[in-house]
Amino acid sequence: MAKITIDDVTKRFGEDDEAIVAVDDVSLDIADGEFVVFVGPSGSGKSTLMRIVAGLETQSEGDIEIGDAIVNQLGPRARDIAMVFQNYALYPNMTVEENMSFGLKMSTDMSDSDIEETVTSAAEMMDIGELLDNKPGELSGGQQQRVALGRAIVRDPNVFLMDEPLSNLDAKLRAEMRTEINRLQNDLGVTTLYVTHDQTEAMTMGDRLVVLNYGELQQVGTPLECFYRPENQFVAGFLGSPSMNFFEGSLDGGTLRTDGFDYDLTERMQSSANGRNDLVLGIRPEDLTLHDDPTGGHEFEAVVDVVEPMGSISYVYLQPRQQDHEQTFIAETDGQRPISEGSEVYVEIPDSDVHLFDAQSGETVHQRKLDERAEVALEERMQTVSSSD
Amino acid sequence: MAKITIDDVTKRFGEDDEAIVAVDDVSLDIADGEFVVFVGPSGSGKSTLMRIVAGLETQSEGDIEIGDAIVNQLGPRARDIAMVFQNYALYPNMTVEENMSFGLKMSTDMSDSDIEETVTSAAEMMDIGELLDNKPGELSGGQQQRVALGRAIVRDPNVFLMDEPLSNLDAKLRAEMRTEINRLQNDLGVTTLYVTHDQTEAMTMGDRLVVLNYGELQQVGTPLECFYRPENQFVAGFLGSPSMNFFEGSLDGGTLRTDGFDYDLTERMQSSANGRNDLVLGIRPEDLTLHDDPTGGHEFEAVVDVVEPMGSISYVYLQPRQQDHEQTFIAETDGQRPISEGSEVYVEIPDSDVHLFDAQSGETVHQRKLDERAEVALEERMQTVSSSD
Amino acid sequence: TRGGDGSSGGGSTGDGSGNGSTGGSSDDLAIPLSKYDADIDWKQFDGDQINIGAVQHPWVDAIKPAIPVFEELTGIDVQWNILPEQQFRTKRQTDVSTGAGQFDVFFMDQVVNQFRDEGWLQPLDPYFDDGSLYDEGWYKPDDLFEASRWQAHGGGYSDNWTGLPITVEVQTQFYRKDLYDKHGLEVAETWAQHRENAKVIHENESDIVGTAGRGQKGYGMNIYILNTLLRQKGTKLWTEFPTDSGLDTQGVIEAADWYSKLLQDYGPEGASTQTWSDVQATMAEGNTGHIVADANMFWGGLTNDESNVADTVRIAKVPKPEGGELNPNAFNWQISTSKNASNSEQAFLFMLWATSQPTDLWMHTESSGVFSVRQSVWENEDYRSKVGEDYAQISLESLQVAAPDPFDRKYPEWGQRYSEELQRTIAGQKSAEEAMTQAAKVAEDIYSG
Amino acid sequence: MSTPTKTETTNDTALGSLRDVWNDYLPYWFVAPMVLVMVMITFFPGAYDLYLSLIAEPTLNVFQAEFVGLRNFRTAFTRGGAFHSFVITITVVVSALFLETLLGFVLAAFVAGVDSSRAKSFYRVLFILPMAVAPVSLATIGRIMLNTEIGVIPYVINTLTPFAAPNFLSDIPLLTVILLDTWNWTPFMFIIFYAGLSSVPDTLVEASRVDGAPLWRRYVHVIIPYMKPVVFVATLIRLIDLFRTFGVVYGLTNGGPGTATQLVSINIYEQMFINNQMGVAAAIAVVYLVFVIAIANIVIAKVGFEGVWD
Amino acid sequence: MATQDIEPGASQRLDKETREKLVTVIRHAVLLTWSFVVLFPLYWLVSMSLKPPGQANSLPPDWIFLPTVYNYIQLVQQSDFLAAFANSLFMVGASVILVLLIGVPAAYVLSRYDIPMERDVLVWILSSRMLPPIAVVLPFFIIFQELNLFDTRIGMILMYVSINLSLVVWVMKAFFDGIPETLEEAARVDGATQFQGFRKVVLPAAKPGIFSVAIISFIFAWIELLFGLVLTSFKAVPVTLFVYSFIGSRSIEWSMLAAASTAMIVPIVVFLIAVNKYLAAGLSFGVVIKE
Ligand SMILES: Nc1ncnc2c1ncn2[C@@H]1O[C@H](COP(=O)(O)OP(=O)(O)OP(=O)(O)O)[C@@H](O)[C@H]1O
Ligand SMILES: Nc1ncnc2c1ncn2[C@@H]1O[C@H](COP(=O)(O)OP(=O)(O)OP(=O)(O)O)[C@@H](O)[C@H]1O
Ligand SMILES: [Mg+2]
Ligand SMILES: [Mg+2]
Repeated sequence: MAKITIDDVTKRFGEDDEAIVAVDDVSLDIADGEFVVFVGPSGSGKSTLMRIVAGLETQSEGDIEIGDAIVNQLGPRARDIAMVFQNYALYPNMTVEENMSFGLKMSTDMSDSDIEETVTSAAEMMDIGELLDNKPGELSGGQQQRVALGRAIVRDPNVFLMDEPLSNLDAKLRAEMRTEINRLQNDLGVTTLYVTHDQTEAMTMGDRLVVLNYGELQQVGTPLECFYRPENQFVAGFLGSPSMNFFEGSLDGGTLRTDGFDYDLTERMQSSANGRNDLVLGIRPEDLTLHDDPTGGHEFEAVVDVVEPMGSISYVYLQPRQQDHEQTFIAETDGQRPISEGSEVYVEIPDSDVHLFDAQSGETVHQRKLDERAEVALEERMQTVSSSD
Repeated sequence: MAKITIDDVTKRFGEDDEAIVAVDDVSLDIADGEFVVFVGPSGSGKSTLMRIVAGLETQSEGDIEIGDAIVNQLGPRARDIAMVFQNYALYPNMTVEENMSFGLKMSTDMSDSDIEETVTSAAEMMDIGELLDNKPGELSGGQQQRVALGRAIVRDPNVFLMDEPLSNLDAKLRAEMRTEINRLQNDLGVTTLYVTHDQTEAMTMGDRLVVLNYGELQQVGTPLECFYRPENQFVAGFLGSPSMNFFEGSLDGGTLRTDGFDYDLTERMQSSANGRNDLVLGIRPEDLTLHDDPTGGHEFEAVVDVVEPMGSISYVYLQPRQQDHEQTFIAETDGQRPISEGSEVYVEIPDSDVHLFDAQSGETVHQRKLDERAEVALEERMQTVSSSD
Repeated sequence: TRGGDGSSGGGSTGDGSGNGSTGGSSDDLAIPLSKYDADIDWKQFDGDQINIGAVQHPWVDAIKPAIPVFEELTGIDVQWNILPEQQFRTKRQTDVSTGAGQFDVFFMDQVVNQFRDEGWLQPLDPYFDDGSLYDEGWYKPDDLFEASRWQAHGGGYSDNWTGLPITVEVQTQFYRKDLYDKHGLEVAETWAQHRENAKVIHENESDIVGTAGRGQKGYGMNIYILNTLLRQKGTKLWTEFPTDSGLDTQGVIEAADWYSKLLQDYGPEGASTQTWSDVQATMAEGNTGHIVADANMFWGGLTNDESNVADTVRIAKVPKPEGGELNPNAFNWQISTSKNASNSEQAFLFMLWATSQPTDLWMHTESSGVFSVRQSVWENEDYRSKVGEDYAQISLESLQVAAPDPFDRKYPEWGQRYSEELQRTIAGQKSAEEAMTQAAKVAEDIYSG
Repeated sequence: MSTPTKTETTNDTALGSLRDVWNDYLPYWFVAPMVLVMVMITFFPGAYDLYLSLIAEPTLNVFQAEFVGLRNFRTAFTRGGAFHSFVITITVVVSALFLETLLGFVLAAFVAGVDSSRAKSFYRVLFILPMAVAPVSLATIGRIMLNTEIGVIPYVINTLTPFAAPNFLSDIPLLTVILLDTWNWTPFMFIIFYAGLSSVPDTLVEASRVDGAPLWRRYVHVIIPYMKPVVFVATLIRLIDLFRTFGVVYGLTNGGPGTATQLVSINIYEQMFINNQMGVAAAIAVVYLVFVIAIANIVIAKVGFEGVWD
Repeated sequence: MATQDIEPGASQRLDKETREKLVTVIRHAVLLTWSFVVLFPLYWLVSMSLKPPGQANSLPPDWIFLPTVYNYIQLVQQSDFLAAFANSLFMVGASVILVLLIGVPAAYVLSRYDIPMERDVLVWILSSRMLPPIAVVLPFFIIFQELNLFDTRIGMILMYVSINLSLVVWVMKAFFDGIPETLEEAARVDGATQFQGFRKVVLPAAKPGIFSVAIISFIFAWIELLFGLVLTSFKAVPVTLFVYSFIGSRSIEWSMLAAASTAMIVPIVVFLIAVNKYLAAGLSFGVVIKE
């Protein structure tokens, strides 16, 4: 167990001229026992950063510290980590059992029977107990992924690195595994780096979320912080599913004129805008309210383009009635609310839920309002994390 | 383009005695141009069934018809399909462009320039236009997956087979790709079989959902049908995230006594129960209502175990106050609702949202009620599908 | 005996003791030690060991049972290293050219002058002059055939003994008596008749060719036969040594032409690639009317029970030209010792013993020898009755007039080229004239360049 | 939390440090024995041949040696027949290599595609066997089997087919040599190609089948490119080996008729062990070594490092 | 409409099906033909060894004959064939193990690490097999004399190693190149040392390659003649030279030659059968290209 310091790490692939910068000057302190989740679009450098921490890839610049030692020169073995690879990387010639016990045999002095016991119980936990004698080639994708996960968790390493370990599991199993991993991490107190694309995992598993884009750090903070207090438009748009709706517009007095509707900024917003002219208004689909009839609030008319019923909820794709370019935005409604494509609705934008971003830099200009109590909870969580640092 | 008939198909792996039945006597008619989504837990035989349709695996029993011909004897080439493999299966020696154009070169007479055009535009669509000259080994997981997807969609096959084509993408990209695939499938009208673990994809993409478990067909129907009218407890529990909560109990007069609370069945429920004694009550987390104070409805006291804030919503893990075994269930609440772990709440179970299942067979005994209009919409959708058969 | 047993390639491992010098009373010995009662100090190297590099050859088989005699007589232990010719050459060359000196005694053939020239051979004359090593009265060197002695002196190129001859093979004719009788043929006295007989058989028998002969290149192959022919045409190799090879003289060209035509017309298909073993196999299978070959070596193979023609094959002297003299080619194996060898004197004792009259006689009467270099043996009645009067007499008469090839020091090199050219002629790729002119040029070049 | 323990750095017992020396310099340990053997078997023989080629008569004592410059080289290419034997060698190498590669691959692919695993095993063993026949046996028995008068092969051809059997050793010696070598050494290609084929992941082949590639295109575009290193190496090694073919050809034709099958190796043999022209033999060997190294370099540069190892 | 769409395509495809049937037919034709080509000379060799002496070369051939093991009995009884055979088995077997021990790790390093002047190093390694053995046998003889390796088993084992080393290095490098590096990465993360990763993960995946080069190396050493001839004389004589002993200076013992030749093939067949399954067990259980 150990803290990890990532210090000005940059990784370039390829020749100087046409080098791809996979990781761009990232610095990050991860406390001992902390659970950090990496998110970011595909190709943003998450796996690369993990591989650098693992010692599988050598950074072009910067240092990695594990514990108190700079480990730049050490190989993966010396770093004592366990890793779940994005593509599983199971040993094709070994059975599931051998795959899982390999790490223990290599890195510990455990007796064979202890190893067998550990592996068997981990396999039971992963629900692959019956597959112990199979070779990876005979397993389904999800089973392989569980073997890869099991291979990592039977170990007792300094650091866990998990690269989308649940991506091939179904929702139910994923929920189980999520809990399992969380419990395990709590019990063992092992510093964990975790990559995921799943919103639920990102929001619920980590102590902190690290958002990457094009190899650059976008925001580091608790999940709620990132969700409610995104530092820039990218983070705001990236977290939450469906994504936050963005409406670009320019300020005309106190009114933001977008292609589709006008929105009157509140005073607080105006002061936040602080003279900026081009702003982007952001609002999450679940915060939009649809009315069949006008209610006289901040609202505008829109036409229902598509309805995606999800069961309990539905996603409604809408187009503002007056619009120059064809653009849709999304609102979430109750799944049983009858709403038919082509019909017209009134869309209300609650003032409290609006974010404003600088159109050029993407920087957040104005954050939404939270309930007071939620605000407190958020603060608390933020403190919890910083105290464990 | 072609309809597909799967007729009593069974697939066993291994020797007679210890054979694994990966697909168990599945029959299914898929209409020309239909978009069918396969879901089921890991290892339930989804990939195997796809591979059988593709001609990559030979079924142990049963027939596959594509168009009007039985294709059991035909290889994949003759079946004219395009497939996205769960593990990508990109050609490591070819660049992204070559990977994508390979199928076209092999199966069509298109001129080189046409091929290049098609590939380039597909690559743009997938947002991998800049990677065309890279080799798969240089791509991130999500980029590889997009190449695999692109490789399939540039073709114009009889059938699309897609095995979790979006599992490694982030939420935003996934949403885009989902729309893209839907649009494409609509435009081309190609019969499509699609495997996914993602609830959103399962609910929104397919004309019909096919739910598998242990190789056996559990239910075939429109997504909403499967969601609202699950034929058995497995389907009910499998669709929806978090899963439906189940409370097992036995009937005592008109009251279902579960470990934690008693629930009085409505008359309609009682008649559905029809003398069965052991029942399972099912209710989705989003249908439970939490009250700080008793309201006098169908409700019981519970203790908050854990709160998982997801942003707009939170999942609340609860334990009934009076309980013999420690069991938690989940309720969904507004994300900003302050609720602290250890506090007590009153849980209301709305009668209209309750499902009942036979405890032995898992068969659905009673379905929840829907709003009338939702009911109508559901019926409509069901008709739409059956008419396209 | 020590070392291999005649079938081992590399001279397989012997058990190291066997019936060596220490054991066995003289009663068990093949030849009584009393036969070696000469004025020679046999025991002077008691306890030493010599290593013999030998070719896979009947001589080895024949002498092996007598080796304990030598070991008893001298106290010298004998190790064998027995290999087929080609492999033996490689090994011998490696041994002497690197100065390793592993072989104390080794078989020597047409490269004798070359080896002598390189200084690799130990002349034997000093040993002949050493009273403790040699007793002329007992050894009777004059009993050796003249041709053999001549060849042991480097085929006339050396004043010294380069080794001692152990076997001689002389050319004779073999023919199928049944076929000759059937077609009313006479045994050929002249080459013209030889050709005529071949023609008759070739044309009248369906699956049988008239004659077979060596066409393959290499020493001991095609030129071994051709040399006989050309000498009998009255020409010889080296009209003027080393400036005129004589290969492009009319006689040589005619001989080459004649031999090629014979094989082309009445020989088997692909005669140009036939080696002695093909020729022998063809004869033994009964597929040819007659052949010209070495009497000693072929006789056994043609008359044993593996042969299809054991009962019908007969022997005769080689034909001679119309009005010419009989002087068949012959080939001697000799054994020599090298300057680098550590036991040359011991080796000399072995050579002396092995080629002495008692040993030679025993080999031919009691053992399997058929190739004696001693006249007295061919005249021995026991031997004559053992091998057959016919065979013995024809061999003896041939041997007395035999004329082995003179191996000059670059013979192997130009001989190889000469045989290649002849092979081309036999294969019909070149005219005899062209080929022999080329051969002559090469031979002369080799000496001038 | 406890401080991280790193066995590697904290364990400084003798055993531990020995292990460190082993692990830290692993690549060096891995190549050291190979380099040692290679130095021994390349430098000395090469130097020795070069030395021999420059002196008049073989002697091991450098101070006694009479250096004659390039005389041996001149002799090699005048009456030594070196040029001719180069031509013959190249002919044999090119044709045999072509046949063996093609046949080896076709057989490997065909056997890999056989359904029954028993039949597969059978073919695998059978097809490797020709390589196991010792050259001496092959040459000797080959000679007798091909013998026009008493050989079984001409007999079979003459009795079972309408064609007259050619004279293998005198009419078509070069072709015979090439075919015999093909018989003898196709197994080499077969076995390596076969192993190479089994290293191609199933999923790739499946993907190409789904992509609609017909059988041969699957090979050309997916399978062969994947196993290109293996194909390339097998072919290169066979090429190099073909350049030094000796035993079978020597036994079969002795380089003849004439010098029709006089391979360089046979020429060197004759110069060295028959003609006793060791200097000339060494001169040919030196030129030959340079020649083959050049060929190997060209092949590697043209085919190898572009695409195989880039 | 759907049916019309598929009909022409399907019929065209059926044609392709027949074409693929044709492939199967061709496959079997080729395999059987080559089997015959391979088997006929081998059959002839074996049958010669089972015929009584004298019958070996008779024409028309005795296709049917009463087999006799006479020649084999002769072979075993009359000579030290068995001893030489055992000696060769030992030397060749040991050399194969040694050459794998030396060559496989070296190949691994060449495959995985950036070697300066890699190409030249590889060519250098290959150059060890560029000269005909004939041209290098003399220097080897000298070295062996100097190092007291002449006529020793150790010497012959080293010799065989040197014959095969370049082959092992090159072929194995190619195989290692085809094994994804992620496997070792996983192993290293699992706490394996580089060496353990190599031994436990990479080597098993390279099995077909290893067994292939093992067989080839075995065969190369087993049939090696020249070095055995020149570098031994009594103690370490390999069995190859034995086969020569039936080529006398004036006759060839055909039956014995055939018997010895046949006997020499036996260990290779045994070896082959023993490792047969490994030849095919690749990374992914082998490609099976059907249709
Ligand atoms: N080649 C094989 N040999 C033996 N068993 C196999 C083989 N392939 C699949 N199976 C087994 O068949 C069952 C179904 O596998 P399949 O790959 O179809 O599952 P899946 O539904 O696609 O699962 P996932 O969602 O995890 O990809 C699994 O239990 C698997 O272990
Ligand atoms: N070996 C390599 N050579 C060249 N470029 C590479 C290499 N590995 C990764 N890259 C590039 O570096 C960038 C970051 O890749 P990385 O695998 O870290 O992304 P990721 O965030 O893990 O994405 P995903 O979510 O899709 O897995 C990508 O653009 C990728 O193409
Ligand atoms: Mg990644
Ligand atoms: Mg699957």
